[in-house]
Amino acid sequence: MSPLLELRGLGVHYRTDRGEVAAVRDVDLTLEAGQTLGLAGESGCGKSTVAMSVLRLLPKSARVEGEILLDGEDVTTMSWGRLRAVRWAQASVVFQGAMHALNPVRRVGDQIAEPIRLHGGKAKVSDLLDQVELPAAKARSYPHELSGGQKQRIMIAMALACDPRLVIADEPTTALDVIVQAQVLGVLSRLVAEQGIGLVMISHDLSVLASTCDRLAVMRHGGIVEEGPAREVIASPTHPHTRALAAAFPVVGDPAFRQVEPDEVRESSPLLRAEALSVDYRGRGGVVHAVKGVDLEIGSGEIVALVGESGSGKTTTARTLLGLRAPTSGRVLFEGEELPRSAKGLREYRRQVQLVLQDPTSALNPRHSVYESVAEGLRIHKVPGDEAALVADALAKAELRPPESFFPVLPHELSGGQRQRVVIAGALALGPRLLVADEPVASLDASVRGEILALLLGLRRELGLAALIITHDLGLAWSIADRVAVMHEGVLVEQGAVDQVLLDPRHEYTRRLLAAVPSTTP
Amino acid sequence: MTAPPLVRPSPRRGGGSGLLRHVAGKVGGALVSLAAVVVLGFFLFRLIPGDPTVTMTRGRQVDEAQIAELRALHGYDRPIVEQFGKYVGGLLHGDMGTSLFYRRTVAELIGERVGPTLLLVGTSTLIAVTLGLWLGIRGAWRRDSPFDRASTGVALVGWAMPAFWLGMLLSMVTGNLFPSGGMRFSSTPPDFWSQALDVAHHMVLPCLTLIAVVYAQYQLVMRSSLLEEMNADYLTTARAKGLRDDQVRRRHAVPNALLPTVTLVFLHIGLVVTGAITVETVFSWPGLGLLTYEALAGPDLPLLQGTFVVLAGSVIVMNVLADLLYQVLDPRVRAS
Amino acid sequence: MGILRRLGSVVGAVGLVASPLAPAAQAQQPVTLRVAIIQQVDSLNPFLATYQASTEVGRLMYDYLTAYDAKDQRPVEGVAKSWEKSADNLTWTFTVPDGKKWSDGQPITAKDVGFTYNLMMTDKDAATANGSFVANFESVTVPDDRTVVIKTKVPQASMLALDVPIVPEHVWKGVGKIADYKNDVTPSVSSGPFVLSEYRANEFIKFKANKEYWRGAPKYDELHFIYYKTVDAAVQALDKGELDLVNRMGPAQFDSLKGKSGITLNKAQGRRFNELVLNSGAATKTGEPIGDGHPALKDVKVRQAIAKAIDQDAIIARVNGGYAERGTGPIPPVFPDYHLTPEKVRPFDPAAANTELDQAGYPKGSDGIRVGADGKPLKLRLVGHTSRAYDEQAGEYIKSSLADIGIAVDVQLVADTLLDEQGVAGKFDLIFSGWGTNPDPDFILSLHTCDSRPESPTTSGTTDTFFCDKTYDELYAKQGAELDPAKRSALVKQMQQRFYDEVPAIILGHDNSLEAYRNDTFASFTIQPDPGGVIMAQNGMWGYYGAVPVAAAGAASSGPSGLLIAGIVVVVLLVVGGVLLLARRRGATAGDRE
Amino acid sequence: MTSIVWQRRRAAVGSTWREFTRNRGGLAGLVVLGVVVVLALLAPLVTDASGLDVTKAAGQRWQSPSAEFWFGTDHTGRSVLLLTWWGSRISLLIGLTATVLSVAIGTLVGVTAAHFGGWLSAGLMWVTNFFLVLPSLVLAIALSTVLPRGIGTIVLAIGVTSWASTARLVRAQTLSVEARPFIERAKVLGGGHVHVIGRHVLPAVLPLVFVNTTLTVANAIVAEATLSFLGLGDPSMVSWGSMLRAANLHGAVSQRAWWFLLPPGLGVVVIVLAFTLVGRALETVLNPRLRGDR
Repeated sequence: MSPLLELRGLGVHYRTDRGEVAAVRDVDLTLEAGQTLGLAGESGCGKSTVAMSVLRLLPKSARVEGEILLDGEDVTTMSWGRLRAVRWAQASVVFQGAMHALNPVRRVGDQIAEPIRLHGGKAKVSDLLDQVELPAAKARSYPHELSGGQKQRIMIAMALACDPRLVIADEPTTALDVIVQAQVLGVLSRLVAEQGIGLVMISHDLSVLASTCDRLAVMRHGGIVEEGPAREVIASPTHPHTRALAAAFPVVGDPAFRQVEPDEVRESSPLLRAEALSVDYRGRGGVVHAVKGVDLEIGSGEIVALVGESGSGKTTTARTLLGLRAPTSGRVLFEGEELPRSAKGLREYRRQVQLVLQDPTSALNPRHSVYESVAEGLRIHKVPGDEAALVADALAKAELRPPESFFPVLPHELSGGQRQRVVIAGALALGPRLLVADEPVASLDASVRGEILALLLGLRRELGLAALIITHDLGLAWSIADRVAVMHEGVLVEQGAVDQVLLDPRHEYTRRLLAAVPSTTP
Repeated sequence: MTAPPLVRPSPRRGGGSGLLRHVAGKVGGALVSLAAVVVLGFFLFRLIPGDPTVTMTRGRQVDEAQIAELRALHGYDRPIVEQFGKYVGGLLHGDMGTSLFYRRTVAELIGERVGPTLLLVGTSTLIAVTLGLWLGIRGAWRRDSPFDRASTGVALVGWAMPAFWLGMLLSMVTGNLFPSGGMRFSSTPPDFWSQALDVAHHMVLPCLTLIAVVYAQYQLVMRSSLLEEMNADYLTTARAKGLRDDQVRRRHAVPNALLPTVTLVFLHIGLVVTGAITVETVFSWPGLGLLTYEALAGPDLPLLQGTFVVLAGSVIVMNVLADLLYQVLDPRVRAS
Repeated sequence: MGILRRLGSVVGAVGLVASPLAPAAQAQQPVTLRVAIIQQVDSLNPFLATYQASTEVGRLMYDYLTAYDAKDQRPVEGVAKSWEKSADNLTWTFTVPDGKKWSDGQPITAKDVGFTYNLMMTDKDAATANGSFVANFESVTVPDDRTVVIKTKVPQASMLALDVPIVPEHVWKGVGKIADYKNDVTPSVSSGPFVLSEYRANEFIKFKANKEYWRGAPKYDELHFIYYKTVDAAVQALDKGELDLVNRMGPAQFDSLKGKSGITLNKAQGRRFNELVLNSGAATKTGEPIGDGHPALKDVKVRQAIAKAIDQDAIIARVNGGYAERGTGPIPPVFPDYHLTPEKVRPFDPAAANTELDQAGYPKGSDGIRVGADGKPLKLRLVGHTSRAYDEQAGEYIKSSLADIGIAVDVQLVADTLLDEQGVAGKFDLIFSGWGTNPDPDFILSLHTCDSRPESPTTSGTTDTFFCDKTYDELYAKQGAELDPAKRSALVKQMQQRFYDEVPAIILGHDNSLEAYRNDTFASFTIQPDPGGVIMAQNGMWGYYGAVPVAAAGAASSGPSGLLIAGIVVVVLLVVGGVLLLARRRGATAGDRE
Repeated sequence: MTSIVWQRRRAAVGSTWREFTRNRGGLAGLVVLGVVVVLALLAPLVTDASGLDVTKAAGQRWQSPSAEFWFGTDHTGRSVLLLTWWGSRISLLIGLTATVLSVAIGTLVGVTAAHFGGWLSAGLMWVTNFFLVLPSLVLAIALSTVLPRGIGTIVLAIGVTSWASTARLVRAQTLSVEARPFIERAKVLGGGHVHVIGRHVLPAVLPLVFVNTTLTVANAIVAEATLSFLGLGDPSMVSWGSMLRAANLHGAVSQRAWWFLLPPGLGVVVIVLAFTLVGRALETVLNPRLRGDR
């Protein structure tokens, strides 16, 4: 009997203005029924292209070579009619970002029922919703009325509508919070086990794959660099890329991932203090209490991680600490003095406290060269001295060497990691004492995360720079923070030294958070 | 964000906090706008220099007393605030003053012209919308195909044409096929069908002119709106489900792209009405547009003021209707 | 465009096929005269109607006390058949003959006349339009059903030219407030040749022949006035056979119809003139100067020089397209009794004008513009109507003509209301104006008397020239009291000569009335005066009343019948087109695609 | 450092130009515009303006095209070719000036409304929406009726009534730029309003404004033609709109004088189309979202 899915020498090329570009090269993969295959890799490695090629959903500019055998039948040579019949009935897809993959103006029930009607299935929408643990009444909802996790479940229910033998899940949990992610992964695993479906799971997050997949293939630059049973690949990676990937997902509690030397944690004088900080938004339908009575302290030279799910108020807290928005009540003290309100005073304050944003791509004006971006702060503050020398110095501190060669470069010509260094250099140019870093590595590929974190630690070591790192990732906190503060619905539920909070959580929410983290160590 | 091709559908609003409140807000806003139109209508037409009573009595021997009497009669001797109050009070009772030229009330004149304009604008809008949407959908779905290029080209040319010029050309080219103007022949039998046919016959050229100039808007908007949806992920989902191309288009792409376009149709009725000013002038169609043109000749300020308030006001009302329609049509806005 | 053109050609093809069928479908249509109406009708109420079109329509429904003869415009029988005046010229007795009937069958009596005049004398609203005719009346009495006696305060020369429609007392006594009465009830109660049968504001006014008319019913069944917003639209309609009669044509439109089969042109002497007013010193009745006219224009020598420098013939040839007669005095050649032929015609002679100005003390400055004694250069403003093409073009001529004699002209075209404003206030140097004239010269002559000037700086007078000349005023008083036609004619001509010499205004030309009708539907019309007269805008209703339809021409017009078929064709095409589109759409979507 | 900046800008302009030239419609539009503008500028040098004077009209009235008068003559015997040629100057002048006014107001209002929130923004947005909804031609008609006739009035009437869409566009673009993290970064670096608007917002908004400008010119030229046709133009100036008005008033249709009707109308169509094509091409180049499908 032929395997459920077999890719033989799959190659995909895109026709572009600059000629053909290979997106996928020579990929061989096999999946048996009831099995789960993980496909890992960084963005742009071609993993999604592989997924889309299975149902021939690639754009017209793509050229496919090799064979894609679905139950022994080659998809690339099917007639359109046959292909349409195969789509969804034999193989279905759970798309990345259910937010956009659902039609916003049709009820989700109709959307689930659509393939059933089309392919003449017998499934009932309510049963399908039941399978993904959603009440039947949700069928009458529109996508925007559902939460991210619910939408992803709708996608799963839809994928199961025609009893397919193969399901391809493309980043099914990206953009979901850890706890929801754990639930969705649970649903998927259960269904695979119950119904004997073959599942191809695609993710950039090795820990997600490790917890759900039997086999794992790691892709890079369009090709597969390593393939094997999931545990083996993660436990003893042979390819350096796999190793880098594995290292980028720190395991909480594993000392190997802790980059902070114990002796680095020292008592220090408080630099920035928030006292009973509350921030209200005036939103639609009334006032939203985003931050409720937060007390937080950052010592000089200290790295504090502020951890929480999206919407927990951590970003608002950071903005308030930076003086970008005024607190509703409470106060912020910098070196014992309350933040100034005047524009001039705030400008002075900002020489001391700088921000590093999540996405370096959008944090740099695409029209400004590296030089202009780094010199921007110097110009605003009219910092005396040789501008070019100051810029070069800042770039060097951010480990962009030789600095002069980066001067005329535009952001889009840089890699993600380099961009983040430029952002950091721009902050460093002003000689700040505290960096507020909002998810500094979340949008970076796994392989460069470590470098940026190491840079932050190095800056602390060399310049005594304190940092407040905002993240949803407990592993990240574990790896570089001295202290952790956990935020939930605008309240700081727990804070303390890293080992204490993450290894011996007191608050129930922290425990829940920790439990949901997928782990590469099974 | 992107520049509009010609016009851009209004941005979608996030989930509101209750339809009722939104409706109330919109209607309230529109009332304020209407008030602004009324204020504008009053003070704008006070800008013109000179004394209206002198104009009225040109060529007649009148003495000071008669002038004073006239001024008092028309209220020109009162303080401007009081005149404004009177004007607003009159408006609320449907009194928009008296035309200098026709010597009839403005309300009456406008009243008898509304029907023909509605007929002309309504018919041409209906046809233009149908045509524009259809062409726009087809063009976008087969982007850059010969059909798309040709139809977009034709639409742009239509859009570039001054309506009145096209009208004159059409009436020159068609020769004796269609009447030279007006809405009906005086000698047509009074029964309904004869009259209807007669009016239809008279309406062909003005209608064609308006359609040719207006449909491009709808086509281009529909096209760009659909193009924007073309790369949407849910269309990939729909294709993956095994839907045929036309099913994907009909069931998924078009309903999404249609929403902003439908809103636009309503917003543009205001533009069509102003387009009607020149077209009605060229074809002597006895509607509001022609009335406006006639009022320009004097100028007949009370009449001009009346048509200004009515045209601008009706467009504001249309705008609110469009917005409310959007509430009903788009589930994202409609739901809580 | 492509679609439109295709559609057009298809419709065209079908239309051609359809046309021959037309007459057959059109058997029992009433014989109708269809007349274009360009000007607005402000009211059908004869007491309120002041626009020319309205009075013309009024004449169809209501006879006046007397009428003007079609041939030579002398007073003839109207409601009254005969009349006599007292020796002191203050009492007039009119006799209304037996047998005339209103269209509802009621007899027309002297009481109707008395009712009408008395209403105008007592009700201010009723005097709106024609109040001036009765302003001088002492009393109007009706001793019996056949006799009306009118006593005037002072002798009135226009007693046989009372342009007042006589209305039926039995209808109007119940009207109530005259100012609010529209008089659009159909059928109307008429004494004239037609009865109002349908009125649609801005579309058309329909009349039926009055079978009871005392001169005998018109020779056809219906008369329709159809609104056209522009003369051009009307001319097209005439060309297409949608209309039978058009007037007020421009020279270009008139020329465009030359040689067209089925169309007869009528170039008639008109009663309108265009003039260029020179601000010879605007002032009020009391002589208080108003406005800001150029002081040099007070000098009659300057005015005469200007008049000499303007080539009236060129303006007539170019701007009027040749369809005008050279002006002298205000009274047009169509009224030969009063029209002035100057003893010495002022020549077009820029050289002489230059010399005269040099002698009069207006030397040329360094920039070629003459300067007055006060050091003020002769830079004049010329105000014209934006709405009138004549002003625009003639303005250009005057500008370049005066440049030749060292006078700079700034042509300012403004909205009508603004022009009126400036004209009334004397805020102009040169301004375009114009009047229509009546058979009786009194009114047009009165315009230039001192008394026509405004009461005060803020009111308006009837004058447009602000002319105030003792000699002229004396002559005016004399002609008003002179009841001998020949003597009066001489006086009137003297007045005009004075006007001509003093140049308060230059009468640029008397426009021809340009008319056209379809000779395949109507064979002939009565013109007034005959020869050289007009069909429409007469002093009477002869043109409409005397129209003779072509025998059996009843359905010659292809318009309405062609329209039926063309209309059907259009509807069918739309339906077919829609079906085709749907079908194609199906075809298109049946195709398969990724 | 400035040399680097300039070099880069030149390179950016160069690449934009290369992209633009790939759009055939846009290129054609640009060529047509160039030709028309050059012709319009050359008019006083090549032709004799005295031919516009009715008193010196060379031809007979309503002459159809001939060797002497290529486009025939009008109702006064003037050459239609000459009129059209000179008319292009007024039409272009008014179109461009009104656009400058309109775009200036629109950009100012749009940036202000987006950048400074609060009541100012709410107020400006209300005014913008009001003008957006108000049928601009109706307002322009009213304005040109009450103001003295002249080029200034027409420019004012068109400019003052047509800025709202630019304002809304600029506001949207400003909002979207200001939502980008680099603005926040600039603020954290200590940048004030002037810095943020001058260094980040305007450079990002201006290309869009530029695109919008070409489309606004197209609208303004049609608006001028319409207002002149309705008799609200400057009567002493020959523009395409006033020619069409004359054609309508003096019976070009009934005369079948197609030679008097076609040139000014085609002039409007060609210019408007050229501006629209250029605008659309620029939009494709400057706006990556509409750039060819991936």
